[in-house]
Amino acid sequence: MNRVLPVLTVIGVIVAVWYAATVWMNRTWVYDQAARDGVEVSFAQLVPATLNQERPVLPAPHQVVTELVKSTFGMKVTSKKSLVYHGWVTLSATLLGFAIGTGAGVLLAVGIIHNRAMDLSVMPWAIASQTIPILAIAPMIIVVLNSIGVQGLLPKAIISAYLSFFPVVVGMVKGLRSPDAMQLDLLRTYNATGSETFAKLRLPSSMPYLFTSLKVGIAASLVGAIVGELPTGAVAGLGARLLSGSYYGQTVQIWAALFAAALVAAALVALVGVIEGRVLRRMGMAR
Amino acid sequence: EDVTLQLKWVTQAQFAGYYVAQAKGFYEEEGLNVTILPGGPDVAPTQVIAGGGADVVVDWMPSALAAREKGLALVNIAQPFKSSGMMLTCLKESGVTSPADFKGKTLGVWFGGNEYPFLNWMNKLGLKTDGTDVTVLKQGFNVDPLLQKQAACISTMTYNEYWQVIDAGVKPEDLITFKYEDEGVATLEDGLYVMEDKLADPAFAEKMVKFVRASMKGWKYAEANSDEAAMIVLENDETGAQTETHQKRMMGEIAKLTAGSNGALDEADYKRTVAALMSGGSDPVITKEPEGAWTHAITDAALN
Amino acid sequence: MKDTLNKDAPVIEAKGLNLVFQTADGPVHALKDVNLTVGKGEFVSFIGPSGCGKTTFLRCVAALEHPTGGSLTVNGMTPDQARQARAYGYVFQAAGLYPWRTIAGNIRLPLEIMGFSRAEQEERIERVLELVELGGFGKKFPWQLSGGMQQRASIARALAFDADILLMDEPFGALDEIVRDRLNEEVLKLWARTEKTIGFVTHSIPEAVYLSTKIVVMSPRPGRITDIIDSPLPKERPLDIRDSREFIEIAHRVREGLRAGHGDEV
Amino acid sequence: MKDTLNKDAPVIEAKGLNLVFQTADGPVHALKDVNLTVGKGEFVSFIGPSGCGKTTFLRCVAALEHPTGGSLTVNGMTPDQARQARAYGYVFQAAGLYPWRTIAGNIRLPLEIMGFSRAEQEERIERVLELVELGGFGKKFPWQLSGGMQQRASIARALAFDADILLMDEPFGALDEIVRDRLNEEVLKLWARTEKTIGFVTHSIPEAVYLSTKIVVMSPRPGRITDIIDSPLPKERPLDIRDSREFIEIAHRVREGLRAGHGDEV
Amino acid sequence: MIWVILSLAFWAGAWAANVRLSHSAMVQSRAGRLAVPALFGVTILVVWEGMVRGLGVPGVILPPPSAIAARFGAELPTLWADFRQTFVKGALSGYAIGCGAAFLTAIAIDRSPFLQRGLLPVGNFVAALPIVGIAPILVMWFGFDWQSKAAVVVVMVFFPVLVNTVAGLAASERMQRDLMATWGASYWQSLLKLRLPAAMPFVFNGLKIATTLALIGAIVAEFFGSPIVGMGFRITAEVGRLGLDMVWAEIAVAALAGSAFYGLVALIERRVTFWHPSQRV
Ligand SMILES: Nc1ncnc2c1ncn2[C@@H]1O[C@H](COP(=O)(O)OP(=O)(O)OP(=O)(O)O)[C@@H](O)[C@H]1O
Ligand SMILES: Nc1ncnc2c1ncn2[C@@H]1O[C@H](COP(=O)(O)OP(=O)(O)OP(=O)(O)O)[C@@H](O)[C@H]1O
Ligand SMILES: Cc1ncc(C[n+]2csc(CCO)c2C)c(N)n1
Ligand SMILES: [Mg+2]
Ligand SMILES: [Mg+2]
Repeated sequence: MNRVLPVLTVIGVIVAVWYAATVWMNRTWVYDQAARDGVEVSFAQLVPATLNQERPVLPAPHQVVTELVKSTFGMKVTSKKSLVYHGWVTLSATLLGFAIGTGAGVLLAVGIIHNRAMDLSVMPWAIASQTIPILAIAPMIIVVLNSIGVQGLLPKAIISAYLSFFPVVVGMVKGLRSPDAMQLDLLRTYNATGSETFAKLRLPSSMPYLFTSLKVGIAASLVGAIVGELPTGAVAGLGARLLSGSYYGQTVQIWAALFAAALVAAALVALVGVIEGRVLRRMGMAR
Repeated sequence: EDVTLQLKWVTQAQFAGYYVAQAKGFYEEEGLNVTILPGGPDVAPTQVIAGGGADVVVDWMPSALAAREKGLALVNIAQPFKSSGMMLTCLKESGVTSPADFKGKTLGVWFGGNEYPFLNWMNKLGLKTDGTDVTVLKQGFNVDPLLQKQAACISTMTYNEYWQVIDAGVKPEDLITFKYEDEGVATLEDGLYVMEDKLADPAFAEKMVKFVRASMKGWKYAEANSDEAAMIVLENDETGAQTETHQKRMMGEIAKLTAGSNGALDEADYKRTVAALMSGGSDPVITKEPEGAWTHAITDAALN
Repeated sequence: MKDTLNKDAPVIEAKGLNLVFQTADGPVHALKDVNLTVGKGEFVSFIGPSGCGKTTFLRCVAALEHPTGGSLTVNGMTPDQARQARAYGYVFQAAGLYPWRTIAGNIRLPLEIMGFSRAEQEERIERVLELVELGGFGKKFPWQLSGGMQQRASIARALAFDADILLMDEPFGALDEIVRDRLNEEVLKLWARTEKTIGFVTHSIPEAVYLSTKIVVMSPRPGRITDIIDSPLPKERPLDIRDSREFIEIAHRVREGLRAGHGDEV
Repeated sequence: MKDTLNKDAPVIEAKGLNLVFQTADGPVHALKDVNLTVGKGEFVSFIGPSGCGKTTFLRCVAALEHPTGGSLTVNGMTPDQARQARAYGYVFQAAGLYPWRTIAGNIRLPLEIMGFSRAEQEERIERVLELVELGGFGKKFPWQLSGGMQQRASIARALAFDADILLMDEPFGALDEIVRDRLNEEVLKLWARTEKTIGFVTHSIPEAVYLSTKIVVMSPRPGRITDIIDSPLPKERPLDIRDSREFIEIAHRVREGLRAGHGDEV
Repeated sequence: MIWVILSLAFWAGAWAANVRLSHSAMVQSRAGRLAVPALFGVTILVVWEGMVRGLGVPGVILPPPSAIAARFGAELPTLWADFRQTFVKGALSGYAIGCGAAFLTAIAIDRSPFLQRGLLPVGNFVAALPIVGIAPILVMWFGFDWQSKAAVVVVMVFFPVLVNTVAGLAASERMQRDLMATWGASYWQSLLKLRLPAAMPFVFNGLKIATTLALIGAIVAEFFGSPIVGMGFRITAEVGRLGLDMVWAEIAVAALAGSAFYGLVALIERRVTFWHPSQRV
């Protein structure tokens, strides 16, 4: 708990800077309006005018928090204005995508370490695949899947999986290769089979690496799910919320959705962290 | 019978006719089960219909004709929108008072198939859009470029973005607008398009007749009961981002655009649109007169 | 010469063995023309300066390295076949315990792989833990033990499954003299009791002399055998045998052999 | 005893030194009530079972650990002040060379930090590389050398800048007996020539006896000193002094001390 | 159908060839190591072409590689202009600023465990903000030209590099730090001579992740407003007019540029961290 104070301090500094920035960035609008009305504004009038605009360039922290609280707790969770509802839509795609991505990533990693041809050929292309702007091909993926009759949650989950498989592959390959020569030699003196070596040595020693990449992967999954929401007509989910907020110039709503997304990501990462702690402790690897 | 309709944009009063027809049971009366898919900035209706994701799409004619030339045989089966709602909205303080002042200014334009009318207009004005005469800005989803004064003018629809500028606190008298209709460069907007090969199937054509008939009934109802239509749209908005005032006002404006149409495409409007698109300077949208890009068969059957 | 120990065919037989590592900087001649015959139940120590190929030779025997020339048989088979017959217990230079397994779990590992029954696993773990004086530490994880205790655990692991041939690469390097003495006695007892064949690498001359029936002295670059000394010491060896004349003589001969090999290289 | 060596004030003086590590499993009493005085130019060996606190004591002297009780002065200063005065050369149990620097670069590192001139750096690197018999290996990277050579390089690094106090933690653990003997002689020569004060940890009783003017025997849990033996051996020590009666007697006393300390722990 | 069968046959053949190749002595050579992934890439293209033709997939959904290549060749000047706008101006400048700032920040907070404990969790939180949300905001703040794209890139690369650098600065071994202490080295001496070199493998880890993020960030930001040049602009514009071949040509440019950028950083990493065991295989 020696983290709380430093984190609070940093947050405090950020909030202070944020308020200052709010005044600074929203002031043009106030001056412009005043100029159009032909009046002068003093600094004392300026500050409150910048902190409570309906369409601010930068909303003040309290506006974001108010909106966040209002749209989270202030209404029924089934309401379309509830962030819980939208958060759930995104979360379900995230979790499915994460499961697919992790599964694919682990399988690919296993293939890579057991098959030299795969090792040499897949890695460069996996890297190249991550340099493709997902936002550009997401609509195509949706359309192609749609044309073969796949609709609903799955297309979003696939885009989400596309983003999360890469960190898992990289981490798992590293992890499965982490046993040193001596540990491998030991099993050879026992004449252990390939699958025994995998189950008893490679897999356990890859666990810390796996969890590290799962944390990266689940955050990436969330981004993927949000991106996947846009080309499906963006009807529901945090991505839809971001977009419609943007489309109707509702800055405060954008920021609230943004923070909701980050909070969900943080919660997911923390959850993976808890599982990591449990598993590693049971395996005796956490000290 | 199932019909899937892909909209061009997010759920809003722009598409009230279809939502009304569904809510009021007009589709049901025809024995249709209609699914309405909202669009958005990342959805190209032409692509969706090419992929088989929809039976019929709402699209603007320039983009539909461009797709036809690319080999995607789209056919206009109905045209509920008579006039164009597109315009350029400028801040007075930027010094623009007439199209002659565009030179040297930055103008915001929508891309993704909506840029053709603009390019055509600029061509007509003799302004190059490569930055020498006017600087073109690909505008995003909202009116920020105008509010942040990143552009002198931005594209707006009479029924939507214009009001967002107003809602943001800019007074109408601080703005000056140039409607495409008034400048004589209007092209046809929201029409209904289907795939040519599917239309050859009499059963499908029959289904479309029913669909168009019910949809037009919806449109006419919406025109007459503007506020009720807006509320129906609001109920169908899944994002929860729309507001009542905005939708009611939008419905009022939309009614003005659909007013002149009974659903059948006016051949004169079509010719005007095609002529405009073919004259697009060095980079015309379509290079040859399209053949069979529209039909009255459906509307004739539906409206009589 | 205790030829009586060679009850039948040789357990390890190397003839003109050569091993060259191909490295980025060019070839490294790790073993050159090595000839050695080890009979059943012999205790062979390998001694020689760092980098002379002791580990490499042991690894060849265990089929972890493949010679580039000459012949090597184990129990009349190729080393690979012998490995498949699970003939080896190997103790590496470092303990190499798996951190995610307890001490007992580490010892169980080879037993699982070789398909011992659950009950027998428990029984054997118990027994070897007692043998290396780690009774009661079975549930600890490796990092909860000192370096010396870890090394003993790794010896226990190699003893658990009763391989015919025990290969030990500097198993006592990390231990202090007292513990080392005690473990030396234990190994001798074990050897006397079970008639295992043992290959043992060490840097310590007294240790080599105290334990072995045969001492192989090696010299580096390229690694070759400079002397093979058959020990006349009896099979029962109390610790104070180290003060005997015979012992000191053998130690002297080993030291001379080492010194000679050191001529060219430090 | 050789009090003449204590020319003036003691170099290292520990009085009632205590050190308790706070760990997750509770406190570990690593050093208990340690009293020790080391005069200038003395060669002190520390010997004792694994985990008895030898390394910890050396680390306290070098101000790398801070005692939780008692007093410790170095040259009359606190260890921290002495460190700032660059009084120490420290050789760790493992070589600890920086992999991104060549051998020469590693030896140069402390010289750079202490601001030696370029020319002097070169000259010193040359000299210490010769001393540890690594002449010609200056341009190699650490991983291109065998373990023993790395260890020698790390000794060279500690010698390069002529600290008054040399602290060596099992510096010769990874070396074979011959090289070890040779380096023992070198260290003795160096010590005789320069009158450095040396603290030296080892597991080898002969090594401790051969090198030291003072042998500190420690016992574990909690680490304390059980015996301090002042060696009567002369400053000039040929290798065969190890066969002398005096030598064997001291070695015996050390062994007894160790055995006593081992009572409770293996 | 024949196309489908032929392409599947090619796949099987290429796979067999690759397995053979990767077990032969060829892989020891540089050319051999490049041949395997190259053959794999060619296989993907052939199967793609065969499937698109064989199954009659319309070009407005997924164009065949041959059409993409033709368009690529025909539109080189446009692609080049887009590349300069998005990659050189947007991504590279943002990458340089973001990585530089993160590196300096890491060194600045290195001395303060307090700041590290506070900043890293908050930093991880900020890094989790989805770019699709941040990009419109930054476009609003920094205008529609490349500056806003660079800003998006800065935000995206900053935290991965920061977190990795901070972890790297803690990565030196205790014994190595202790050595510095026994020599009485100053903070800056041990930073410069020990902790920075030891941190380099971690720093490069961050720099490599950042390369892929940079290009994606710059392209995505263009979706939310841009001048009428740039890879993201071209993609939106062409999707609307069903110029899918051009869209894929731009994607190909992105993948090529991204992989080359990654490769370049990996190459520099090899040079700088030649001593690290992972580079010594
Ligand atoms: N995999 C390898 N590739 C290249 N050279 C190797 C390899 N393994 C060992 N060598 C080299 O072969 C020689 C013999 O090494 P080996 O490990 O057998 O020595 P050793 O006698 O066990 O030494 P030590 O006493 O230090 O353990 C050394 O010069 C070493 O550098
Ligand atoms: N940083 C630390 N935290 C907790 N306990 C420690 C720490 N360092 C050492 N110890 C404990 O202090 C005791 C003394 O350790 P030390 O390293 O001084 O032993 P040593 O005599 O050098 O042993 P060896 O011969 O194995 O090197 C041990 O029980 C050890 O576990
Ligand atoms: C990114 C993007 N921005 C604007 C439009 C243009 N547009 C087409 S229909 C419609 C509805 C009007 O309210 C609008 C704005 C688009 N297609 N894509
Ligand atoms: Mg060895
Ligand atoms: Mg120690």
